[in-house]
Amino acid sequence: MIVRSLFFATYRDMAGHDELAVELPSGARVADLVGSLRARGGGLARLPDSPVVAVNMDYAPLATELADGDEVAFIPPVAGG
Amino acid sequence: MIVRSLFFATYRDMAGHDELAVELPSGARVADLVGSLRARGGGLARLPDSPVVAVNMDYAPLATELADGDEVAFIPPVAGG
Amino acid sequence: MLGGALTPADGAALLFWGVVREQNDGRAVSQLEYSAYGPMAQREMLRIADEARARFGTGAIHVVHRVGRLEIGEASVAIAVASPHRGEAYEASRYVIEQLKQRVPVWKREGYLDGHAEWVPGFAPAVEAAR
Amino acid sequence: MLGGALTPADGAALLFWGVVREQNDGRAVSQLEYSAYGPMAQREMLRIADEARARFGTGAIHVVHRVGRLEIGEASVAIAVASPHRGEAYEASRYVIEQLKQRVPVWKREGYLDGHAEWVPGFAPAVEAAR
Repeated sequence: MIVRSLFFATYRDMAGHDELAVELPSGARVADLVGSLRARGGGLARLPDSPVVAVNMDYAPLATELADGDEVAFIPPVAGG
Repeated sequence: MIVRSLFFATYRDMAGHDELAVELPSGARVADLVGSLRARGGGLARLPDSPVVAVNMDYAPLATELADGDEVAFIPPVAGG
Repeated sequence: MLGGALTPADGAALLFWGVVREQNDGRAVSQLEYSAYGPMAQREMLRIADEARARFGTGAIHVVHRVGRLEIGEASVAIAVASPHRGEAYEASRYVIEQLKQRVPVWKREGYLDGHAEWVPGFAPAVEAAR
Repeated sequence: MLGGALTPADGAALLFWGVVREQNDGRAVSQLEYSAYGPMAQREMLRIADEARARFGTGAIHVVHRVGRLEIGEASVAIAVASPHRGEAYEASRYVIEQLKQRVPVWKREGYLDGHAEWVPGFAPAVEAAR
């Protein structure tokens, strides 16, 4: 299956992209996606190993199981207001 | 000496006037003015014997000594906002 | 109302309006009339704004109260606070409206749907020191 | 922004603006740029407004956050609350801005007078239940 990873602010600067399509085995969880991204090396190696993520626009724990087409956003500390 | 008494809201309704010039002996205090007004009878007899007053636009206790030309406002409970 | 109040040091602005409601204590209100001891009301509102600025360290505070007849949905009072920080803006705004209700010489006459009208009971201002 | 929010049941309206300041933690700020995860930010702001309405019993609550470049003195966020009573209006407005700062996916890049720019450190949103 394929999931879309979105990067914002400092994570965007690390990743060098706004988004990345990632292929994962079915049954994969958010934690597996994080591991897969960090293993690519480059700036992505600096992603925290427990980042805050939102799956399809809901904050979700790392144990969340992913489905094909899910949108996983990596959310660095927010600073609105 | 002469002081101006001003009446508002329910006190205005009691007094039947917006204001009244009152002649008082020199050295008179607010309490004396209140007594003098109540003694006139009619609606003014229903003025409380310890009303809240402002002398020249400052809230002032009944013991405040008055001077010629002072403006004494009788302030029923306020309800702005 | 806030236009002239903000300076480059301000990070928050808060505008409060008190608005005429259709109901007060369960009675259907058709209209309101405010009257005031105008010059003293003006002075007390300035004093309250000064107190709030000193107490909470805000920037400019402007307070306006209307008099005369108001319809439902119209604002009777507006309080604008500019402040470096938001916490102080909320505290100052709240302070101003609570003090205003307790000591500014303004009175309210409510007209009800049954044609009856009466002065709304209010707060007796505290009288402190001898002058 | 408040125009459509007020109903005849409302006795208070409160409008909060967060404004770009010239200083943040003692550094002279020349400009700011906000970016957001737009669709999710929109959703979180609606959720926060719903929570505040339910928790404090207010009327309508509208929340708007700007993105892109802002100059000093411009508003970055506006929160409008209509409410039957003023106490609840203040509490709801405060709830919305505090929650917004903790969980709405918006980021701020500050530019300083020395030409340097950086992402402002913020809050890590709490992640609760598994879905």
